[in-house]
Amino acid sequence: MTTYVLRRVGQALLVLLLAYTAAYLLLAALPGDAVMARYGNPDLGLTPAQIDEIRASYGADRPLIVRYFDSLGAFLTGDLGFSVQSGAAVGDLIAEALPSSLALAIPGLILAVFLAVTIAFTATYGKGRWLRRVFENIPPVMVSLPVFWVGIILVQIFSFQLGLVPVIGGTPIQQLILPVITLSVPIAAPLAQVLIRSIEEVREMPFVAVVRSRGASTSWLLWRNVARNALLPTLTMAGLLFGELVGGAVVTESVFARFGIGQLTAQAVANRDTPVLLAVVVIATVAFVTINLIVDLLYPVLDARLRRASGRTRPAAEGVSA
Amino acid sequence: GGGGGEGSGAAGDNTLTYLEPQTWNTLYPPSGGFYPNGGVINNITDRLVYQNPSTLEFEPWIATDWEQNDDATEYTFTLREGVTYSDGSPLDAENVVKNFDLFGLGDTDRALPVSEAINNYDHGEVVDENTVKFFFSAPAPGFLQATSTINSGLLSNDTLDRDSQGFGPGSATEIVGSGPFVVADEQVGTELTLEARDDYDWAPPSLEHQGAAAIDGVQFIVTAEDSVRVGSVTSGQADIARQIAAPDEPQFEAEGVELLAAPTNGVTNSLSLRIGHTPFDDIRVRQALIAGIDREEIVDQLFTDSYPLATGILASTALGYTDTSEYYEYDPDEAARLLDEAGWELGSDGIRVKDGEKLHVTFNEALPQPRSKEVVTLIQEQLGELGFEIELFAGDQAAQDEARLDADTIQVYHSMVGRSDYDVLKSQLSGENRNALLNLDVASGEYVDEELESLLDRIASVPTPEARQEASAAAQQHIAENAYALPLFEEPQVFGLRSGVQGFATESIGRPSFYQVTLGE
Amino acid sequence: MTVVAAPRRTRAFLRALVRPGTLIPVVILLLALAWAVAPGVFTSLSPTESTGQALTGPSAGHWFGVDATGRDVYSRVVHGASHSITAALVAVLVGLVAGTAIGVTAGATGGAVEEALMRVVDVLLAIPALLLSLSVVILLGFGTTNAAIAVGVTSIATFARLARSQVVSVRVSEYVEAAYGSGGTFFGVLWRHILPNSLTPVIALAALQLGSAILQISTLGFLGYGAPPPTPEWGLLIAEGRDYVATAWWLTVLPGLVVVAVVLATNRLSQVIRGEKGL
Amino acid sequence: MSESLLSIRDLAVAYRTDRGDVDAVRGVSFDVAPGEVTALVGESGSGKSTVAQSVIGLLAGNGRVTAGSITLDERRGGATELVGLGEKRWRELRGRCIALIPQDPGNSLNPVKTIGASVAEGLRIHGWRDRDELRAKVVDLLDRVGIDSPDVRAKQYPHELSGGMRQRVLIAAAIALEPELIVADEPTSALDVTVQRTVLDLLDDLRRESGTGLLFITHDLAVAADRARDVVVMQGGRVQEAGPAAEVLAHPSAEYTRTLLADAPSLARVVERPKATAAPDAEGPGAEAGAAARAQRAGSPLVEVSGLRQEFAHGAGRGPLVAVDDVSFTVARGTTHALVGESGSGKTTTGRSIAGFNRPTAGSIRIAGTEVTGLKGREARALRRNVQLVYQNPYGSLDPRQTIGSVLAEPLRNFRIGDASERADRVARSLELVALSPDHAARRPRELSGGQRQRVAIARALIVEPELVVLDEAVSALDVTVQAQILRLLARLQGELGLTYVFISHDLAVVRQIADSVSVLQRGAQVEHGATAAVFDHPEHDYTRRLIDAIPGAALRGADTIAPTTREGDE
Ligand SMILES: Nc1ncnc2c1ncn2[C@@H]1O[C@H](COP(=O)(O)OP(=O)(O)OP(=O)(O)O)[C@@H](O)[C@H]1O
Ligand SMILES: Nc1ncnc2c1ncn2[C@@H]1O[C@H](COP(=O)(O)OP(=O)(O)OP(=O)(O)O)[C@@H](O)[C@H]1O
Ligand SMILES: [Mg+2]
Ligand SMILES: [Mg+2]
Repeated sequence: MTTYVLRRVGQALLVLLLAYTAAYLLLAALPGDAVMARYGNPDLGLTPAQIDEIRASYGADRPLIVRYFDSLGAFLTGDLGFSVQSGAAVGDLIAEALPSSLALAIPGLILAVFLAVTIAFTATYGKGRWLRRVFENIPPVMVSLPVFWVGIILVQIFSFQLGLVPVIGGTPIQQLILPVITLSVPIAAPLAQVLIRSIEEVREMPFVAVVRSRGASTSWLLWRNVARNALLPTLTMAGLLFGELVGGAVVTESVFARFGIGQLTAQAVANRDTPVLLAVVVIATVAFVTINLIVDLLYPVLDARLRRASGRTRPAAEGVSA
Repeated sequence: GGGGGEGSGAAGDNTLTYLEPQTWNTLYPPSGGFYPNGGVINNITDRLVYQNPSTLEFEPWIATDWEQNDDATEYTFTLREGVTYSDGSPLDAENVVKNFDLFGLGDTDRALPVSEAINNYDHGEVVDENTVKFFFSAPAPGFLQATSTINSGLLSNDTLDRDSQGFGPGSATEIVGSGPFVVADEQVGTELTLEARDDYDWAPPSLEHQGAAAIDGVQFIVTAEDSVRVGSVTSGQADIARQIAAPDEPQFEAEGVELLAAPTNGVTNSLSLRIGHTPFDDIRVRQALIAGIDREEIVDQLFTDSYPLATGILASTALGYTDTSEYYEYDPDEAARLLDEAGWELGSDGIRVKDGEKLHVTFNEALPQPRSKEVVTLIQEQLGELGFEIELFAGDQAAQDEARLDADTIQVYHSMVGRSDYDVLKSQLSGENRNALLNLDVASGEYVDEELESLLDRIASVPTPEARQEASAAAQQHIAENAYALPLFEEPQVFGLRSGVQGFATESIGRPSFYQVTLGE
Repeated sequence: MTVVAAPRRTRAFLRALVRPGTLIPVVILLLALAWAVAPGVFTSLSPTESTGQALTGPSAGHWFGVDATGRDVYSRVVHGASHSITAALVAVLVGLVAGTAIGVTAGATGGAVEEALMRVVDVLLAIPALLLSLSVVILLGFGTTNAAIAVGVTSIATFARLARSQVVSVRVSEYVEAAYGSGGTFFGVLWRHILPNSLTPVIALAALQLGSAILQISTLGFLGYGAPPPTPEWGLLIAEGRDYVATAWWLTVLPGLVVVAVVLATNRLSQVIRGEKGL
Repeated sequence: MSESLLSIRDLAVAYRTDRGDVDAVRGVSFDVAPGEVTALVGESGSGKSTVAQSVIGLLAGNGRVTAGSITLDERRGGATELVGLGEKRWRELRGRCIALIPQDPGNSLNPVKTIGASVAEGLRIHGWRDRDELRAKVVDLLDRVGIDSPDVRAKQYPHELSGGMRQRVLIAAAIALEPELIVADEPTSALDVTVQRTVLDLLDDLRRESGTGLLFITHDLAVAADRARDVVVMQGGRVQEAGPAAEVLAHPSAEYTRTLLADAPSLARVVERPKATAAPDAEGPGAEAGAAARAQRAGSPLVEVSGLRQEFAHGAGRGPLVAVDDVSFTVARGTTHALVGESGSGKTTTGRSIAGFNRPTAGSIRIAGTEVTGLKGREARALRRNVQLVYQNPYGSLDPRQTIGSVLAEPLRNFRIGDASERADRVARSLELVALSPDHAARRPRELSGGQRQRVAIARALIVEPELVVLDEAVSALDVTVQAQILRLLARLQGELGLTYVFISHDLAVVRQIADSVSVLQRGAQVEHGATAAVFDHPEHDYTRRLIDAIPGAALRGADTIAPTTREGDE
């Protein structure tokens, strides 16, 4: 077990280094640099010569490889550097953005799971064919709506037309309501799809019929037998949905004017702000590998079959999402 | 939040909520040209001189009096007494010199650029406690105006010691000015809270309101989505929103909301042709392009009355304006004739060709300008009929900035400049400044049209307003005759306001001033 | 057992086809394809020229209303089909080809190669997709195809994972071993047995991705990284129409409904391919 | 059958399918008496499970009872008509009055629940709440079905138990509420002989103790003969014959019953081996001599296995698992050598090593004088022309996407044998060889029955004209009739082509009929080997004896009432 965890941690570190390097190279290849993005704005009226001087003062004219190892070294010592765009310490920016993103993401995720479970259960075990049909089609409709569109429409209807929740200047809780709903849509949809599929798979399994032969009712079956089995592929999916969460946050935060990792990322891309982006990549990678590690370690807890061969087998649910 | 709306949450009742589409990126005053920066700087700093936005006349502010020598190489200011920064330090002669030494010369080591508004600055001197004198290496007739702009917002000594990063997001509360508001709180990227300074007592004497600001504070909220900004004001959740798109203006005809279109008094929203590059090295093609664009249709289709059709490269309210509208008549037949004459022949696919080259022209997208993409789209359609193949260079701001200086990438440059001084024309077109026409070939260091450059130089070097007026008119005439640029419309800054908001005004190029605002229901 | 196989399967397929649950999606997709192939048949109005008063609502002359520069939205949707569908296809193709190549190689070879490839896939998954696609768009330049490639790049990892897990499960199946037993070489077996048997879910995923690609391209448009005008690409129509949602809702809602219909249809198609329902 | 617990009259069940309604069961009538066993026998697809599912009200969603009645004489409510019963009432009956023992113990327990929880589930559904009481009851039940240290087992998960133990757990769960009727749908088909026997013994005991009636479904007549009072023989959804077991089996009136009897290897000799030297009954020296004679004819033995050892890595930290430990035997050309033993004893592993799919840890395997253990690349492929493996599972070893024709042509293509037309020729001939018609070539595996698929697999093995064929449980998954067909086919081919077989099976009745020599494996070790007749008649090892005793059908064989029917491979 320990060797397994150690190996996984080693893998995680490798992925981290690779992601860092890949991001570094990718960002270095982009046209326009952060100095240009900040000082090249014509409203500042700087000439190219002046901009070049500033660039030199940032050390941005040194060879790529030197800059790479410099920044890698700094990262390893925990120094995330400074944003070229704003000059703020990247660590501070992240420290400021992360809590607000989490405040959005965590309830978003919880709501998404709740929605997904409700939809999936109603679609598979709901009363009446008609109801099941309707619920079965909710996830595909949900995945076909662009997130920003959902957000804008929600704002228009619930805030501006009906005046139910303010977008600007409400209490922190009020300000969360619509963004959380918006963010949950793109996550709930694929989750519900996987859940529906795995419930359908599980209930075909012989043991379900055996439990029925003992006199179990539908809800008994669903809650005490099917649900837990269907959870495994959903969990795998949840690990992968992390990316969806980040993407959703970028859009949601920008529609609802919330500061967070998403906004930070979008702005940093626009400004070619490499130090910020590298930090975002590192954070995302750490989160990704951690989530997946946790998911991997959770499998054996949920399914005793996986206890011995932990990590080698993994319920396949990859790529079912949209 | 808004005095009336249901959104008046955390902020006190007398605090104004202001929605800004973009986030500020530095509070270093010379970088105040970027609109979101300027919006903050204008409210936390004072200037030596006040430029009356409606008359564009100069009035006392921190300087009670000033004079300049005949060739505009020396300026002397007498300072008001008793002015203090919000950290308690005095705004004295020494401090003013320190301010302008930094703004006029910049400091590359700290990555702090020189102010665009200040030309030929040499040094400043403390004459006595209340008098300062500035020296210039060459005539600097625009300097007086420069001292009135947000680019010359006065800062405390400690603040002036900061480096580029120290002016950036995350440091806003440490930027100390003497203005009516103080930055009280900052949430990087989204919110900035200004608080009124109780002991503020040095507003420009010509203002009606004096003493501390009438409201308790201002909350800046960055709201990128147009529809959210508009909806927030119309539903009463916010008090003021900047940048109301033309199609949204009708929503402000309703009760309880109003519009304010503030003029920017500078170079109009216009297209600058890259005169050193094919096909625009041929005047006939330039003329054809100008004659082939129906400006009225564009303004009718896309804009409202807040956006007057331009009658020259400068706005009609700008200093030095002359009317050159006769050069911008829409005449597609003439355009076609000119193109034929220039040897661009219609190809089978409807696109003109000369020497095997297609008449392919790329426009930039002016991201900060209203509906630039749609403007270019309509032009694409109009010029398409004449046989132009128009492409829009899509890209974010950084990509646009990079491409802007390359005539091979961008042949028509869509832009505007807000600055209420004769210098504005030079700012836009001179090879030393924005070089909008790429008149200066950066690689070779040579000018395509030396005459234009010297005309522009004259504006910034002749000392008297009358002489500058004349120089500016000459340059405008030259630009119009040579078909260097096509002005489209006079670009305003359009604000949407809840009607309870009284006394909202902008400085001379449209940055908001909250000093005199009062909030009612 | 005397019925010849082929006709029976064809008949089953036809039966599945005429079921409303399959028929409607198929009709929608065919219509979208027809728009893409021959837009002129469905609309006589130009998608790039002003044909009406800007920002007027749906009417008999302009089914989907008129946009901010006076163009007919319906015509733009019809003409946009080819852009959007091509873009979606390109996006899916990039993900499918690259992802499947990686996944199949990893799954079929195993060992160190697999380990290395899967770490690369992890990296692709770990870097936030949106950041990745934005970077790729900026790198390649703006435009429908490039946006499509950018979106495709982000799906490589998903395809690779799926393909690998499929190949791994097929690789250990008895018929694969039996194929080696009949003297098959590695590549022969890979080509003849492993690939055909592992790709069904991958193809189903590809169908699913078709819809999601349109959405992602639209998100790029929303963030300001869409194709330049006058491209009437669907995602862009939705993204650009959103600014007028309060005054001219049809600009974003009607193209939005078209996308919803097409995405739903591809989703449904994907289900049919997977053989879940219908077939 | 005076008082009957369950009484089925004229039952008809139909399934709604894409191709229209399928009548799976028509006019079925029989009874189950309390404390007695009624066996439902028949080939695959004859409708046995459909009847069972109707009895417990769990027909598949597309199935429905179209006619007839099922009456249960319930302890509390008296005679109850089960057809058309409401779902709520069904829930009361299921588990409490009627219990089910499913066919496949592997998949019939919730994999994420402990054994204890699964056993307790029925009790909890029917109102048991007290945790301590439940725990005590579960331990008691597990103990009753003969599970060692039941309190520990209760906390284990299904995958930690062997198949036999899982089936016991399912039985424990079924008897928890002391139902009047137990429906057991092929409860032992998935188990190997020795386990099968203990499970059946257990059921017998329970039935006798509690007076529970048992509806017992099997396709193995021998098992039915051993265990049931009454037998119902079904074919094609209809009852062919019914009555007391002894009578039906001794004097079958239906043709179909006779076929079933003739095809059961434990009851009759199904294979007449053309070149075997002696008559089936003439055992001992004769058979041995025959094998020896054949061996001599062929010269040196074709296969020589010596000191074979196979280890599998077992995860970090633990020692390797020894699957095969020091196995040695030789197989003469043209003879059949059987590997027998219970599940997990290393039969498959040995077979795969011979076929070149495993690299043995130690030992040597020589085929036709060539050492094959270390072969790689080109040589390994060359070996495949000579040695072929046929798998146990007829569903898994054919690529579902290939047509039968291309399945068969593939080895030819791989070995570059012949041109296109010649290959087509050989494909047709080999189909003929395994008695399939040429138009099968256009079909895909899913369009064939299990028996037909297994014949295709055999044809594929034979098409390259190998000398040695390793048959890994090649007939174990098939029902008796089909099994008999294939055994005959194999015998015929051996005669015609002079093939050598390594025949892996846990069914000793089959082995006895088909093999010349045999190795008995137990936990990887070879406990006994020699000529088949010698081993069977004079087993030296206890384990061998146990295996032989477990062969079902003793009752019938003892009665010695059936004339052995012998038939040629005329399927
Ligand atoms: N859900 C179903 N839908 C359609 N046909 C079915 C269904 N279940 C069973 N059948 C068909 O009904 C017939 C009887 O099936 P049943 O399962 O009762 O056979 P069985 O005797 O139990 O066979 P086996 O020994 O293989 O278990 C078969 O022809 C089968 O194909
Ligand atoms: N690839 C493998 N990796 C690890 N263990 C294996 C492997 N193959 C077989 N074993 C183990 O080796 C032992 C012998 O297995 P084998 O399949 O040879 O048994 P068998 O006699 O064929 O059993 P059955 O009758 O169930 O098919 C078993 O304990 C099995 O779990
Ligand atoms: Mg059955
Ligand atoms: Mg085996």
